[in-house]
Amino acid sequence: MDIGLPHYLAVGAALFTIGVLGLFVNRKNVIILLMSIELVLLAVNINLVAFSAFLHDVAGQVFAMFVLTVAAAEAAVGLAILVTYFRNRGDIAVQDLNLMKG
Amino acid sequence: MTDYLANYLPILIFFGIAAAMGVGFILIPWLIAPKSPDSEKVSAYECGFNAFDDARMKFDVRFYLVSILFIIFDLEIAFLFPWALTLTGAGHEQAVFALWSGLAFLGVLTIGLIYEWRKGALDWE
Amino acid sequence: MTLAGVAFYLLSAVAVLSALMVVSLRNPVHSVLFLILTFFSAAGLFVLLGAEFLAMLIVVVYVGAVAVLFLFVVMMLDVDFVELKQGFTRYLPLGLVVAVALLAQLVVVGGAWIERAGPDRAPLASVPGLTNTETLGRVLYTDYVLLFQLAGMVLLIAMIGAVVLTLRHRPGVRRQDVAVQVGRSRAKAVKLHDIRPGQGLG
Amino acid sequence: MDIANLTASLPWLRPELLLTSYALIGVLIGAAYREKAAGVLATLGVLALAGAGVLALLAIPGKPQEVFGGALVIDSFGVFAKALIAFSAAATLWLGADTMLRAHDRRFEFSLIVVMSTLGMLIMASANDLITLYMGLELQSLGAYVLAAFARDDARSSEAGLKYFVLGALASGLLLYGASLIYGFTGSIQFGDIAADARHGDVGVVFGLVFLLCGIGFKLSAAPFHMWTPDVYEGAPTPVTALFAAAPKAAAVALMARVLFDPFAGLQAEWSQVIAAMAALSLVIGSVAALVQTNIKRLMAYSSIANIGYVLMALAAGPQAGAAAALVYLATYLPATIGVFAIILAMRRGGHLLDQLEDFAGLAVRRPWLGALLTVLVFSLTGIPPLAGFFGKYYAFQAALSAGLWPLVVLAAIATVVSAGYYLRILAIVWFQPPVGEIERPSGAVAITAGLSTFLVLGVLSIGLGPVARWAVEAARASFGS
Repeated sequence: MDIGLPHYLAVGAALFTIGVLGLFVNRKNVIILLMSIELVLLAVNINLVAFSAFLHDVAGQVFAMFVLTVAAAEAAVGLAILVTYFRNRGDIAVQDLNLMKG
Repeated sequence: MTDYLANYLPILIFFGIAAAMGVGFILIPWLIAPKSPDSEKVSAYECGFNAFDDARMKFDVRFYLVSILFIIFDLEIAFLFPWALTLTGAGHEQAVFALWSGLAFLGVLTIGLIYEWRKGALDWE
Repeated sequence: MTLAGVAFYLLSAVAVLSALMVVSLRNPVHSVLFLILTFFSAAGLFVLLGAEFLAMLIVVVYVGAVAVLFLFVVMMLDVDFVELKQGFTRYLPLGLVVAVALLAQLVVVGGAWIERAGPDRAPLASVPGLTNTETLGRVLYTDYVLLFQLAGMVLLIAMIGAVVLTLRHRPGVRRQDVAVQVGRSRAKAVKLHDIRPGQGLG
Repeated sequence: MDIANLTASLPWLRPELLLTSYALIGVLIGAAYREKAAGVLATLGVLALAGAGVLALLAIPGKPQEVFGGALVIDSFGVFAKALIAFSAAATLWLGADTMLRAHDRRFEFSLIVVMSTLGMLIMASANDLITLYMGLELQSLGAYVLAAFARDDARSSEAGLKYFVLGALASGLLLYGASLIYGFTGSIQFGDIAADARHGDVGVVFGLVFLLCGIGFKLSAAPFHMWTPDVYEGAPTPVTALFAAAPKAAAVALMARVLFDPFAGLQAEWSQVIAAMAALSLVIGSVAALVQTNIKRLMAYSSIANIGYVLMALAAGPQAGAAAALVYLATYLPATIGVFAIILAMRRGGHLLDQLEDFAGLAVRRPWLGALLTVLVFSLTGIPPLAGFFGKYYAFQAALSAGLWPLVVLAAIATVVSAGYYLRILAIVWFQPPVGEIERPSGAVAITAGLSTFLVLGVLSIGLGPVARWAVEAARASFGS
């Protein structure tokens, strides 16, 4: 049975779910949160390229290329914020993000 | 389609052999070598006394800023590969327009580079 | 089962398993390494789909830069691994139920695509006769020129933001200003004193 | 794609080109003069933003113009939204930069990032395909993440930045996943083609739409996705909070309206329930949670959530009535919020800003006309009849009634009454509590902005609102008049 689009979509869905799961379940370490976000974006890229290949249309790949670019820039800014947060707080455990409550 | 994948076969074989050797070199001693671990042998050796703190050495934020700028300029380069191909390929008018839009993109990022340089982000201190 | 089929199942299995490892491991450094493995297997999937340029892009940009940045941050932030992951199990059962439900729905949605599309031709990501990169290049700089310049602006704002947030100049560090050094004129650099013998500079 | 189309579409983008050239030249000026450039760049930034608003208003097309091969569409709805965004960004940048300079924070990047973020908002307001939508959103969000963490030595600001970043990145991930499904099932990323194709509401498209609405709902800080708003509003420096409360909301509303009425007008049955639910949740949480707040910035955060609830109620009413009502509501909400934040920025003692509610005690005694301005602005936010806020709510209610959303309208009325509670509590503190300490003289920028926004809220009553409402209705009909 040759590989059809649903197979790729299933892989994309699996990575997406793992990424979202990682975000909600992981309470300890902010870096794991950032990595889960990268997983979500990777799932989006797989979806886009799979659709682009099976629709024989290059727009999906252009979209995936821009998603990749912006996501990498976003990761850079996110880690810059993490460094400033670490410099002010001493560690990066998530449940300490409770300066502001209510 | 299959001939397109054919020229990726060598890479697949290369990865296969690399993985096989990697796993092999770990597996074989684990299987064959004699094992009699005791606490002394297993602990990290630091010239006679035991380790004070984590083996990992914390290093300065400057490395971090360099790696961020690397990402951003890495992305800039990523856009240049397809750009190079368009300059010769398509119709003349398309190629000229592609040339100027690529140069505009490079101009924006050169302004960013000038900003970095003047701000001192590239200095090592 | 063609070779491509085997490769697909192998790569997707590695991708999903290493993604699971990324999320569930205690040690962030191991998580980053498994993230790199996920990116590599995703790049393999892209090659299978015919999108060679994007596969190389993922390897160069994500593995080469983003994962390295994660490693830098993990190294630099001196994360002590002992007390991590306590709060993991409390949310796990609820999280798992939500995840499995979401996954099931998404796979069903994926399946729904088949009936609509009709004959399922082999995936072809580029115009016949052109390489994938050239197809992208032909479209990227002319049809999507607005987005291309917006990507430039996004990179510029990311650069400025990163510098504004992290750049600190330690006081008391003497910096070299090349322009000043090169721009020195003889008048400023050389001072002539005519001293009578035995008088000293004074 | 013929090159003539691309070059011909440049003149339509004068506002965006003005902001881009300001940003690029500004970076060079900043690089050359470093700290000394802060003042110049701030004033230039405010002028550039105001200029962009004027340029947008000058070029109102008859019928919608697709530009850059369908990446952007220039229609009267987009122009109205761009004007709102540009002018509110100009006002908040003037306030923010003035406060920063008075606090001797001479980082010139502040105005640059604000202008680039506004450029992203302008793109959002006129996006016509999924990629442009994402790029505009990300350009705006990146600027917002950096601004939220701008006070890098203050732990609360970096915590606000981090929270905003993580939740923002997740929202972008959801939005993208939805966009990929929509692209896959309709075969195109152009809103026009999606509209043509999505008529029969394929399951994949509906899934994609739901994910897309989650992502945009986050940017709107609509109810189920509002958790970040109070913490980020409180943690971020007050001038940045003023920025967050105004222009990004207008851009997110314009984006939500365009996504709902352009590509997915055919699926109104599917999304009107989702939007109505978000509106109801936003109204309830926005008004109830604000009652217990002691920090004025958190209170303004919940007030913005409640106001988004009213706008979503209007949007749930469908293309014609909804778009017009949303525009009018924004036109009345933005001046009021900017005015209130101007007065919050005027509350200074010993050189640093005050953000506790008690600090407002006896403001009417210490600074009488500041207290008077605040009273008029808060009355307008509450929706007291003679002021503009009432008309905004009136049009929103009318739109929802015309669409037959009875339960939502009743809930909105109750929410208005509840919100009157915490708005009037502010006034009670200002007028009746004995003053606690000295309040410094407000700076020129703050005084003028507060005065101008009060005039707008008052002036709009007599002459303004008639033509503004009529123009909004025309704008909506011209853009989504299918």
